[in-house]
Amino acid sequence: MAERPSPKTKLTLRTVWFDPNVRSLVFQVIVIGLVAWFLHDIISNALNNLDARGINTGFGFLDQRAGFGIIQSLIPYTEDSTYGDTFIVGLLNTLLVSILGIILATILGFIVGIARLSDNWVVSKLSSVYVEILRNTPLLLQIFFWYNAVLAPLPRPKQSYHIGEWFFLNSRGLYIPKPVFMAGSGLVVAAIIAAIVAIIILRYWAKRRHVRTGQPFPVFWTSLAIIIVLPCLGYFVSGRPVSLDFPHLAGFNFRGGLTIIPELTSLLLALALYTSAFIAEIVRSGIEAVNKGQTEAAQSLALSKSQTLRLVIIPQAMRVIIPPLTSEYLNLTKNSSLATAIGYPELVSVFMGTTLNQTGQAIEVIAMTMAVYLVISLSTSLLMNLYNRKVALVER
Amino acid sequence: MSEYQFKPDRPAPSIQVGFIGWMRKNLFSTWYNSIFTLLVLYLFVPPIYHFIQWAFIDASWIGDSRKACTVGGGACWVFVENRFSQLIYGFYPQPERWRPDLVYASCAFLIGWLAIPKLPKKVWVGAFTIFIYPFIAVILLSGGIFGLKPIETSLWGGLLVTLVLAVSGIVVSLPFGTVLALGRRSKMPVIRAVSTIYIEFWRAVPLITVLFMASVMLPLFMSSEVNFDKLLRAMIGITMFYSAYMAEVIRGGLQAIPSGQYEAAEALGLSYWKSMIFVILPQALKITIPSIVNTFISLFKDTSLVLIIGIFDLLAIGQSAMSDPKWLGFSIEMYVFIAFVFWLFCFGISRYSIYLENKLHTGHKN
Amino acid sequence: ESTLQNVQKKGYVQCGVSTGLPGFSNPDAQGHWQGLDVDVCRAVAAAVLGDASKVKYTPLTAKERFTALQSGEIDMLSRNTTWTLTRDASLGVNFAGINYYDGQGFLVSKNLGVTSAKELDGAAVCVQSGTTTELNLADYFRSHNMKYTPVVFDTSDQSVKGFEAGRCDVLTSDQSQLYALRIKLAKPENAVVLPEVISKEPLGPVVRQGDDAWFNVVKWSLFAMLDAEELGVSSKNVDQMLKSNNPSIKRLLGVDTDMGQMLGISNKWAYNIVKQVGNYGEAFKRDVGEDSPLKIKRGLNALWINGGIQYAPPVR
Amino acid sequence: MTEQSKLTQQDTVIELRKMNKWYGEFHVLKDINLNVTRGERIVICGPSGSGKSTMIRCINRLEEHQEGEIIVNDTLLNNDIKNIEYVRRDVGMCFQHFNLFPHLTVMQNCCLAPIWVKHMPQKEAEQTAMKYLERVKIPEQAHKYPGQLSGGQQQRVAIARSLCMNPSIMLFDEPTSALDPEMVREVLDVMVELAEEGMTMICVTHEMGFAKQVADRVIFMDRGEIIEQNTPDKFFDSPQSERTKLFLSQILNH
Amino acid sequence: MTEQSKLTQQDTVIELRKMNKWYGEFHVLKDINLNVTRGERIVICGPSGSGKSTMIRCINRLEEHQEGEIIVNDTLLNNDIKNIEYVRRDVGMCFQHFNLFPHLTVMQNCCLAPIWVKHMPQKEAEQTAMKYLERVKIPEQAHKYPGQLSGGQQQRVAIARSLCMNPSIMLFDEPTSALDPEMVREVLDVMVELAEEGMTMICVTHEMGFAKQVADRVIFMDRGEIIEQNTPDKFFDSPQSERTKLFLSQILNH
Ligand SMILES: Nc1ncnc2c1ncn2[C@@H]1O[C@H](COP(=O)(O)OP(=O)(O)OP(=O)(O)O)[C@@H](O)[C@H]1O
Ligand SMILES: Nc1ncnc2c1ncn2[C@@H]1O[C@H](COP(=O)(O)OP(=O)(O)OP(=O)(O)O)[C@@H](O)[C@H]1O
Ligand SMILES: [Mg+2]
Ligand SMILES: [Mg+2]
Repeated sequence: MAERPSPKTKLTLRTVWFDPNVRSLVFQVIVIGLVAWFLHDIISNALNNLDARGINTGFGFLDQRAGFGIIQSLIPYTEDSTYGDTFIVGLLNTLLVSILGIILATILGFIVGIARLSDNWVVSKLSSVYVEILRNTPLLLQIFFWYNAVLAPLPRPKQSYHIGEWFFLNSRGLYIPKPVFMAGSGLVVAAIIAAIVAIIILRYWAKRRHVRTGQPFPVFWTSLAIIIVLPCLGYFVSGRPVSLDFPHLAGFNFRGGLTIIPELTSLLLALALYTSAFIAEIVRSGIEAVNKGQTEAAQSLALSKSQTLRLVIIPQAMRVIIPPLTSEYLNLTKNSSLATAIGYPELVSVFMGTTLNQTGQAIEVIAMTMAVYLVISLSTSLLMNLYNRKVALVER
Repeated sequence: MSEYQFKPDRPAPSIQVGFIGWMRKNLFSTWYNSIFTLLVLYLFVPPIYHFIQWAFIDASWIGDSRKACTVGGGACWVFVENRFSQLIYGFYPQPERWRPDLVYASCAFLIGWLAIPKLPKKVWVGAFTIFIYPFIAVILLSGGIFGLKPIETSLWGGLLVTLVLAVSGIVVSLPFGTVLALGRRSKMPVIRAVSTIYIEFWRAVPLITVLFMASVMLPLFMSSEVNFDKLLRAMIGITMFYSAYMAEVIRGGLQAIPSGQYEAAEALGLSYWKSMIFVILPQALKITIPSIVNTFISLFKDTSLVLIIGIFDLLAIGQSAMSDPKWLGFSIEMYVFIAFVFWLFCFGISRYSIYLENKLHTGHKN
Repeated sequence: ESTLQNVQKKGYVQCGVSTGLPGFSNPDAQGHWQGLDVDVCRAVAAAVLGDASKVKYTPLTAKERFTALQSGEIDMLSRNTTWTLTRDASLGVNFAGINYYDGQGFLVSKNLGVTSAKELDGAAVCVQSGTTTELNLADYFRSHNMKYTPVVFDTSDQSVKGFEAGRCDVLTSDQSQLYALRIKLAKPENAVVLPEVISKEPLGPVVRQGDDAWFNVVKWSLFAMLDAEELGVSSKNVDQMLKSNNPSIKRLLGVDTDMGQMLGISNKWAYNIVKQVGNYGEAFKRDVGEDSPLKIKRGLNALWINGGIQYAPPVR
Repeated sequence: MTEQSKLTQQDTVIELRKMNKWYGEFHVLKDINLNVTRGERIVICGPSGSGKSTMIRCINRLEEHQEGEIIVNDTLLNNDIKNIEYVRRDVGMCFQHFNLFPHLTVMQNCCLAPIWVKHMPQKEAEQTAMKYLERVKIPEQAHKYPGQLSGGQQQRVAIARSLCMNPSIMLFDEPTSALDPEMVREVLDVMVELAEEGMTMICVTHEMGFAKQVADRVIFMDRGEIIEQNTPDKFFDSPQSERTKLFLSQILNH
Repeated sequence: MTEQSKLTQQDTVIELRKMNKWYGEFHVLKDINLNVTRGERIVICGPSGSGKSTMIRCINRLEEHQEGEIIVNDTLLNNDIKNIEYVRRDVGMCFQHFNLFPHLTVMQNCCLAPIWVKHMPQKEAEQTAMKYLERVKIPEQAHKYPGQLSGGQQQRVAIARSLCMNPSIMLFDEPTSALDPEMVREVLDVMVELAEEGMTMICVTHEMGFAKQVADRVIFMDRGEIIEQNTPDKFFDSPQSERTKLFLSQILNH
């Protein structure tokens, strides 16, 4: 029999009341009404209250001079910058600590997660102790702890720990030389980029070669050689165009160089360690979630333990790991807002803190802050959904 | 035709001969495992030894001022002891402390009842604990009726506030989260959209911005007559936030229920709500117990954030004690103690959930 | 509904204070709030409700304080808050007087060997976020062509801890606070307050704009304390003073005038304040002066008749 | 009861008239016509994906159909929830994977619907349940949980659970195909008994032995259509269409 | 190769000598003795839980045994990884649930082991894979993912995947019991063909038709012991023990 397109369902008046479609329509209309009423109530209340209390609204304040200093900024910032700039500074600092934290936490988390599955009793027990301690105490407490623990043993600037005249460590932070690029330094940068590209190509080629011929290739050592040799070559060929700005003690503190402030260090430590405990659990359960039959099938094909892990288990575990891993990344980003407790100048601390207080524009400032987190979070889940669709197992 | 005689079972040969065998198997099975073992021991034994030395052997335990701590060089637990009652009750007036005591005890009793598998009437006790007991506890703590002296919430503090926030958070966010989860799975687009937006919004923003909103901005959105207690507002903030998390957890559970269960319920003629209440939710909640407990642990830990909005929970009381000039320099002891209290609760709960999970697993697998 | 009616209806004053600053607002071991700022709250409660204890305190960090006031979370803010034009004009708040004349100063540790703020080029400075101090600091270093590193903390407790741990060389704050914070140090004698005062810091209670009745009540509660001191009325002699023949005292204590009614409160308002809270001098002495660990001198905060600048309009 | 329903004959309990169903754009069931009279026992077979399950699921409205009419016990199945409820009370269903409620004991599984749908007092519901558990020969398991039973026992509980609602029609969707071979027999035995007592039954199954033993009619479906229907003897001995022949050879020959 | 291994006879490819296995304290396999000669086809049957799977999994060391000896292709299975790897290369295995790698295409599934274990160049591995995919009659599915195939097709891919390693022995653990009845035939056909080509096979199955058709010997196990072994004719027609008879009646009689 030929296939026909599906017809529209018709609605008879008689059955309207007992029709579930009609019922659900009515219910939904009521819910829309309630939500609209609630929003309207809140907004009108807020407007009334703002009006009654003589609070100005609007985003004009973003162009005003901020007039306060910020300890760490990735863009040029002085007291003359605007409140709008403080927003950018805070945002960038949030992103900085989040990205560094994510990288650190991922590395640590994977190591600990795999260590938990180790045959070695000491290693696996020690990693579960690590996980259980870090997971079960509040992050805020850990931040305070690390801040104290990082600060306490460090000496005053005059008694800094140092490595030659290059690196200085004291209670004001870690001071390192800052590269200053002069004319001709383009070649060095190009050499670095070229080295990275070369390594990517090499890895790709080596894998192809292995698949094609079955012969392995020492990728790691070759890559190491490339990343060292190429930039050095560029550096000397172009006449050593990069100089370093060394930190030096002047008055109370060091000047010059790059400073890594202890707030950043301790926040990073706390965030990375705390999150790594969760990531470790995710990694472990991801690996354990792969059906035992898969290991058995691989073993019965005579694949070795490491091959089984690399070719069969990890690729499948990643599908399980990635979604919760992403939400841990988001958590880390959100948790960076706790920096306000130790004064690391990220978004909540600078913008929702000082700026809000100096301007009094609570609604605008909070709306902007929340919007930032919403955008980060929604765009991440969007990317995640794309990824999930890409790696989803093909089914019938 | 013969009847086959089965051989009797024999006990397994002991593969692991004593302690040596155990070490062979677990510590030194291969050469790289041996290196690992030694390396790990080398790296971690000294710090652990030093910690034990500091925390127990050299520590000072008795005394009433910092003089007791100048000897030894170990931890000064005297400081914690000195502040102990503040850590537990906050500023709750001395003569009325039997009230929080009673709440602690009754709470422990009820939770113990629910946690110990053998005791009967779990459903009723559970319903009482979730729906009635919180009100009794609140009345008992805040007073104002039945001749109880009213105690303002600003005087509550320490562990009391931590527990009040945590327990109220879980008790409210569980049912609220369930409704949201059902909403997000609803076939009605509006309900689904409203629930989804709600959930995604709260999950996207940091809790401290929520607490800030709740603590200083809420009155802006209310008509001026409405007035909430500050602690209550922190509770509302935490609950809103965690309901969204709870909803996602429960949604996961609902998704894990095979569609056959919905169909069987439908085929028996049960309506939507009846099949949810009697068939789907009991199963969904049961399989999500571990995740619910995890959410609860996060909530419990996150109560410490109320410090930032000036509510004196355990951590905040500890911090204020540290800045007492008479006891400066003992912050590590206080942090270790507070961390230990949090850890004890969280670890205990998570262990219990693992135990429960195993029990449910063997009890009826399907 | 005005705040005054609202307060009368609910029966207490919701007062925003600091999270803990000795001498100004600080909970004691039993959780009772004490200090000069707290006394203003209590005076208002005594004036409006006849009972100085009818106050609920909301501890606020510097960052939260204006939002809390704007949103109606608190009825008044009495939290060492500097009166500036911007705040008056753009935050929707009104300053109801000055209960402490202060100026910003620096606290350094002795062994740095610094004797003047002008030598602080390149220093790391601990400061509380969201304060005028933060802004004055920037201005000061800028105008003297010096560089500095701001180390910003949420609460004064934390900034003391940061200073103690060596996170910064200098702690800056209002001078009164510096003295208060200094006693929180393990070895107070090792730190000195530098002589420079880099700004004017008039501190006072704040109320929401556009609520004049309440504004007046708060303003006059503060003035009543000052006038009482000027007239020699104290908590100890206030009952005898009821019989005084001095018309100024009679007006103040509401013996046969209706000053209170004009404000919309009881005629016994000032009597209640002085009886329950004391006059300004008593409060000062008790909270920050010689009877307190801070031992701050009256200085600018002496009455105008004693060479200071505390000068209250007359109750007339 | 609706007007149309009066048109059905006295002892026709299920009637499908030119019924069509789509999943999205996929035409699963095409112009299905089927009449089932009271007490009739029908076996449906056919290759996987041919729409067997879908068809019997339409009969108690687990799936919605889009065209044509389904009349069960003189009740027209449409959007009217009253009608749907009425039909579901009167039609029991057993699934391939039993779908017992794992958190309830066998007894609670059986009593749930009588108590909450029929508002029967608990005592009475338990008595009924016990009666049917005896009938499927597992009264002693009443207080165990489904997880503690073997597959065969679970399927028998599922049958008992349906019977507790006192249905006049029973639908079975491959009730034995998820069972270990050793347990198939015990379930089939229960079904044969049920058939012999005169229950109206529609059963999707590949157990041809069962079909031969009890069916009044065997229906063969493919690609959403009923290709052939006949008495079991004729169906197995002289299948009419090539498709049927091929199918029979596949499932009988190993 | 070890000393003991020399003791086995020329054409014995698998030998189990008084092999015992425990799971914790549970004695699963008791004194199993078994000799399989080259080209022999053995079918193992027995009730659920009797240790059939466990036994054949011991043969390629997916499970460790605790007592007795297992010698495969003159190699003694012990803790020596070299021996284990040698045996596994030479023994292919098919599982009840196929255990294909879902993230790889059919072709990649087949090439994985040849490339990584035998270091075969990809070209060659693909040619081999294609050869075996043709043999199991699904060359056209080579670039699909396992999830896109029917159960029968998946099982055939699993067989091809094992064959790609060019094993001399094949183990099958209930290869058809997770399949829809219609698909059983296609898998059995492949296995019959394999048997006819002279592959040494041990097969756990309940397909008695298959046993009759190809087996040289049928082994009946219960409670961890081999109770009876015989040629299929004798095994089915005149079982020796009561236990066997009961079992046969259960699985044949419906
Ligand atoms: N929910 C659904 N959405 C879309 N297509 C579906 C859905 N359920 C079933 N189908 C499709 O409808 C067709 C008929 O399915 P049905 O389950 O009725 O087959 P069946 O004859 O019962 O097969 P089996 O013997 O495998 O149970 C199949 O092609 C199936 O893929
Ligand atoms: N990993 C394990 N740990 C403990 N016991 C096990 C394990 N695997 C199997 N068993 C037990 O060993 C016994 C034999 O199991 P096995 O899987 O070999 O049985 P089988 O004969 O293959 O049964 P089936 O026909 O169900 O596949 C069973 O009682 C089983 O419960
Ligand atoms: Mg079906
Ligand atoms: Mg098996």
